[in-house]
Amino acid sequence: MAKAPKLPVKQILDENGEFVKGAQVPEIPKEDLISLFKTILKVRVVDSRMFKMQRQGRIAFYMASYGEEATHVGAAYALKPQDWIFPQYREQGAAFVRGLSLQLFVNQLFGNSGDLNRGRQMPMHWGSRALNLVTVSSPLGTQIPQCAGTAYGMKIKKQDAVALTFFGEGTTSEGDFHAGLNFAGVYKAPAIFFCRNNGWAISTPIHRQTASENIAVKAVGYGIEGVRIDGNDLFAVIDSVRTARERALKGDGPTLIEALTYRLSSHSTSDDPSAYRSEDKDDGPWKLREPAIRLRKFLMKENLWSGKEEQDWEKTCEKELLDAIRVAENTPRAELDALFEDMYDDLPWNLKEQKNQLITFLKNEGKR
Amino acid sequence: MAKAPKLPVKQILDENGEFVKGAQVPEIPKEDLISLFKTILKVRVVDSRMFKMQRQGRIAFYMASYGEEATHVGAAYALKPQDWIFPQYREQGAAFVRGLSLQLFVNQLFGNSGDLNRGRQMPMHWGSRALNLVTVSSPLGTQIPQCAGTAYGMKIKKQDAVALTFFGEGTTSEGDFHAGLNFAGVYKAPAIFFCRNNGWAISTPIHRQTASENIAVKAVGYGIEGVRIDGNDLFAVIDSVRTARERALKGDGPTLIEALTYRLSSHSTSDDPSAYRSEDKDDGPWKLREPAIRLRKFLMKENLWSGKEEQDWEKTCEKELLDAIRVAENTPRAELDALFEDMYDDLPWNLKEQKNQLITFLKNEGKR
Amino acid sequence: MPVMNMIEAINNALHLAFERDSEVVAFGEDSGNYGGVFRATKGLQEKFGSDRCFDAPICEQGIAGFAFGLALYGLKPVAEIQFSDYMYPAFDQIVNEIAKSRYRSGGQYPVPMVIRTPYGGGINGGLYHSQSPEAFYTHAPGIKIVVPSDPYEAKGLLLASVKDPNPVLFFEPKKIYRSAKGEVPVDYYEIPLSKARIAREGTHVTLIGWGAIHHINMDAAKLAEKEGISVEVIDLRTLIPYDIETLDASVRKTGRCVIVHEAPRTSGFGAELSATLHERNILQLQAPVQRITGWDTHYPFSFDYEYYPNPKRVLWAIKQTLEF
Amino acid sequence: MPVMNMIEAINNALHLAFERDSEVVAFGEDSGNYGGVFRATKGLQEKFGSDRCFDAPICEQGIAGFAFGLALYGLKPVAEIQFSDYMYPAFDQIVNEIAKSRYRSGGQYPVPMVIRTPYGGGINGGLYHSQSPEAFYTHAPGIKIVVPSDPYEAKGLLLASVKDPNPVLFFEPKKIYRSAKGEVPVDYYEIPLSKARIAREGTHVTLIGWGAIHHINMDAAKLAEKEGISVEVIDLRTLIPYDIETLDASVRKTGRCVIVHEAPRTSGFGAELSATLHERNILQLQAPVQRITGWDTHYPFSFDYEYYPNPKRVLWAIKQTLEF
Ligand SMILES: Cc1ncc(C[n+]2csc(CCOP(=O)(O)OP(=O)(O)O)c2C)c(N)n1
Ligand SMILES: Cc1ncc(C[n+]2csc(CCOP(=O)(O)OP(=O)(O)O)c2C)c(N)n1
Ligand SMILES: [Mg+2]
Ligand SMILES: [Mg+2]
Repeated sequence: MAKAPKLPVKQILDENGEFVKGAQVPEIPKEDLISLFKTILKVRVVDSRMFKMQRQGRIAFYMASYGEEATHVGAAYALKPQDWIFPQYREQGAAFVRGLSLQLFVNQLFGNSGDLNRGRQMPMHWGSRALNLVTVSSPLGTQIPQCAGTAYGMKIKKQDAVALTFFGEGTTSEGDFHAGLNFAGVYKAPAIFFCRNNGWAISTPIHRQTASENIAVKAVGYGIEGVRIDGNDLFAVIDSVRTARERALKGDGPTLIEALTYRLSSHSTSDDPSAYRSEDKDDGPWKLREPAIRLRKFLMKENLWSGKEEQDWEKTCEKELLDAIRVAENTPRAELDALFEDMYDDLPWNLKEQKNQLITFLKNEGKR
Repeated sequence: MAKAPKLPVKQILDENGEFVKGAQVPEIPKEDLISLFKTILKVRVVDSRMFKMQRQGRIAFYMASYGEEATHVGAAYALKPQDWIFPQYREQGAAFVRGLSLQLFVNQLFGNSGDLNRGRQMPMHWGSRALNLVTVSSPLGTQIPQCAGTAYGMKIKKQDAVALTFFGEGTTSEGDFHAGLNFAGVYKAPAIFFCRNNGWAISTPIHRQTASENIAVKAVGYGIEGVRIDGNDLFAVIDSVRTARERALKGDGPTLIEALTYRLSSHSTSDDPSAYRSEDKDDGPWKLREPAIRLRKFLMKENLWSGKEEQDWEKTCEKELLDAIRVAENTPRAELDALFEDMYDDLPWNLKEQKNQLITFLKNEGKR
Repeated sequence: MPVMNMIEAINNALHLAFERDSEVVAFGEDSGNYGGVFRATKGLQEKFGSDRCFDAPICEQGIAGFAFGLALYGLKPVAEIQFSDYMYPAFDQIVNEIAKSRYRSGGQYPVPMVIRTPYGGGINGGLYHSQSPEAFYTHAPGIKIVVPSDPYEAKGLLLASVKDPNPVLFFEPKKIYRSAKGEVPVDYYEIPLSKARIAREGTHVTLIGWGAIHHINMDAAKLAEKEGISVEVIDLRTLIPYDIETLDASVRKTGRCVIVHEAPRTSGFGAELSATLHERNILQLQAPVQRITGWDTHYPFSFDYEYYPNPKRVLWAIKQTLEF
Repeated sequence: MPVMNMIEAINNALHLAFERDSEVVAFGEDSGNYGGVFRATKGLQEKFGSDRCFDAPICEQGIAGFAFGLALYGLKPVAEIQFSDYMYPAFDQIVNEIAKSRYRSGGQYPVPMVIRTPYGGGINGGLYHSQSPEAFYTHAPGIKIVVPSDPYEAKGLLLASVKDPNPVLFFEPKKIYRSAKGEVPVDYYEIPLSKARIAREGTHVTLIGWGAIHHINMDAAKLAEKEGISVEVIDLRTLIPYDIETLDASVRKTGRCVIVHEAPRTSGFGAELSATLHERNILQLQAPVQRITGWDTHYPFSFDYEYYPNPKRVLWAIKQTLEF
């Protein structure tokens, strides 16, 4: 009988902001802890503002990560700059930790000429080559075998680097999940598969996604390490990614991390969760468990943080954000060239002809 | 730490033809045992003759199943006629158990007008709607989610039936494997996933296919039952499929069966195993473990079989086969209609035009 | 007759199909409890139970393969792929399996089934929520391809697709899911597949399109009329097998033809139509068949206006054709 | 100069690519220890180690995705898909990811890589070992598509593909893997992509093909010559982006054109070429461009002769074109 191995959920900082008895607390400098907490708050400021912006029709779309911030903020922090990150989409905190400026982030939402993607993608498709932050792509799961490939590249080039990919629990159903973990397992690629198990994939709860006892046990099928952690505990997240990174670099192969968390926000601005779940029954308990509460408690107890500081910081973020939005709204959209370029390294004849055709048409219409 | 659960390899009849101590021996009427052994021998006669036929250029291609016969013969026997079988390709014994005549089997190899597929597929793509034997399709793994779908259909139609699919261990790497087992797990479909782990996928040994400890543990990732059996032990095969069938019909969901066996033959007539494995070191031990040896010993000890009977039976098979070949070789190939029909339920205009074009051309060429 | 939008008409069609035939089942990502992200399957689970309308794991290759298995066993699956941009993981199941099962088995194992999927641009969806990938599938004989252009059409064509003994890909123009409204009978009716519709008669030029583009074409025809140009507008409806008779007749009548689609130009379905119409009617054609299409780029978020064919671009091509 | 068959030339090209650039890696099902089922990667693992040439699990979507990741990180993967019939599971990675990465990232993340795959019929391979699926990929802008027709071409085009800064699908005509033989320099050389080759000059009609079909076309041209017809035979070599100049010039010269491919007719790449050539050259064309293609069926095992375009069928089309 193929019983799933029991995998305890690792927690270091509990819901009350206390360290769990006997837990090995990872070393994190105090100023880093403060800065990580600030990043979590910053994500919230950005998320709630941008959600409103979408409602006002000023951006086309948005996806908040309310309740899940510790996963991406913590995981990105545990990595080194030479490590690559393959995001899904709901990991804006990782981008901020990596150093993506608010301006670039907001430019992407507007798809203006300051957008690194040259205005080509929907909002929430950030990325930066300079930061080893792979540009978000909508098709679910495609980044998983890609991450395995990059990790293998690091290995054969003997780099001191790993590749980490984020994905939701819903995405583990894709064939590409299977492909990526299996390849990484066979080649012992230094990859980290970080699953944000936030309970829902749009309207679909995890028990209709898979009959597996949990996500981490899926590691067994690939001969790789699998761990479960409290994804709302920043310490556990950092600890798990650090451990996975060390294993990977020692040549012990990839790790699948299942971070238990909850999507307190709607799936996206197009979604209405009230149609499929109950705010009281489903979301309720998780509101008490979200990652900022316990971290705030902890920092306050340690005298590293105060309500005043929080207000100030939120204001700072809000201001920086509003500035970025103002700049973005005043930045023209990308030049028409951006429509045709980057299909190849140069412009083949058909695109040259088509571009001319479009320009002629627009001129005729007085649009240019 | 996600340790794979230990899964013992179930054996009932050991290599010496003795029952393993303490093993629960499944009930199999003596005449059935004889008949199953005869089917195994028949598969061998057919395989070796057809292999030669290919070498003589009389058929285009062939795939033998030498050493693996107990898996498909046993699994098919353990099913009921209303159960569906989705083969991979190396399970000709299942076709014979189901009742596919040698004539139909050979007609398929020739692709003549007596072929149920109307001459459209390469050799080894048998199947029969009347026998609930789904026609073989070359793309690996595609049949796995299909089998899950059929099984779910049986469930919602409240039929007393299950669907079983065969596949090799190499095929477990495909995304479709993941898809099929996950869907079946979620819907508790009465499906049986029967993996012939014969050690090799063409030239690729299993340890380069997956880092998983074994195939059966992959069940854990789908919340379904997983078992390992000695695939060269007909009793263990029958027992495992019967148990899986009962579970499925009770509503306990699908089972992944890993049958450990070995491909003693080449992958196909196009393959040359000496380029990637050693006959002595790799194949050698398995030659002693192949399924007929122990079954013969057992039957002889029980006085159910003799060397004389074996010679006679092989002669009978050989004769029946040669007759079938003669008939097949004298059966004309399918009519030209077969080229254009069955694309749809009827012939759309483009196919009508194309058919006319071809007929006109052939007439001009004096070919018609 | 009630007025419905396209989603309502599709939903209504599904309800009728479920009522008439207990072997019809519907599933897809978020299709069950939620009724689909566009709510096309709304109410089915409530009314017919979760055996017949249910959520699928996020796995398009699984959805297609599972539907195949259901169809083999005699059920009639109507699977949903949430966006046609996400149908490619199912490409193998569609092209190698669904399209080929009847043929490869000598007719023993047909797989009558429907895959519904929203497609198309004009909605600020960028690369992955705007694609119009129908042409890929037109090169896979063995499946039928249907694209409705309004609520009435959607209902009748979907019901015919569900009844059809062949696998059908049903591409729904999500751009007009809510904006296209019209009177739709509440009762069951079918619109036969493989019959194009002459939506507007004309004499100077034939304008061919499908789905949301059909409306662009109708608008272009109106613009053209103001300039004294009489445009015959054809809604192709079924791409495979398409209605060659209606196309041939129209092109022979007008002597000129413009084909419009959203997908990139190269190897879009316009190519096949253009090649075939040239081959069959070159002596009647007074100008080469023109194509107005998406550009040979991906769908750029910020250039929706410049990418998506618009009535003026179509008019421009019509004039070029007339001035040739 | 040594005589090589096509597999040898490809193998030779890979050895040279591996020698010149240590970031080139090759992998695929059975590619490592065995050197591939057609032996195209023979000797690479022995010579360059199993880091650089290795076996992949049986998972085409994984192979394509893994190659993408390698390419992002600066390696130069040359992945093999064992048969092009089995490339569809990778369709999403190819069409949605590989083709789109450069564009969607604003040029930040190009993925230069090669996917090699044997394609085509004429070998009694039936539905799943005979397909010629190139046209599907021609509708996915962002990738290049190359099809060599003989050993010399294969080596030069493959080396150019490996050097190219864009993703390239390299379709190898397995029908002539061993039968096409010719002199091939042992040294490194490239044949530029997107340049067609006029393999035979002629004045009456232009005949366009690629891969194994090119030889059918050459044979047809010889048959035609006997009947006094002068055929210009073009080996297209690169399908995307193709060499429009050479095609236009030839068609304008001859005024007639026949396109030949193995794939089914509907939406095959012949459709795009035909449509484009009509659009651009209708006044110079004295007959409609004809297509000789596989039929709109799957590849039928027992009807290889009737399915695969043969020189006489091509000649027949040439004559029809001339008699038009
Ligand atoms: C291949 C593919 N199929 C479907 C979708 C549509 N889709 C977008 S997000 C989503 C749910 C993803 O759930 P999960 O992986 O759990 O991530 P979460 O949104 O919960 O963070 C779906 C179905 C898609 N983007 N890509
Ligand atoms: C999708 C797909 N990829 C590749 C192949 C080529 N191929 C045919 S058989 C085979 C090996 C299969 O190995 P396994 O599943 O272990 O079955 P076995 O042959 O050992 O019985 C491969 C790679 C295929 N038929 N389909
Ligand atoms: Mg989720
Ligand atoms: Mg095997």
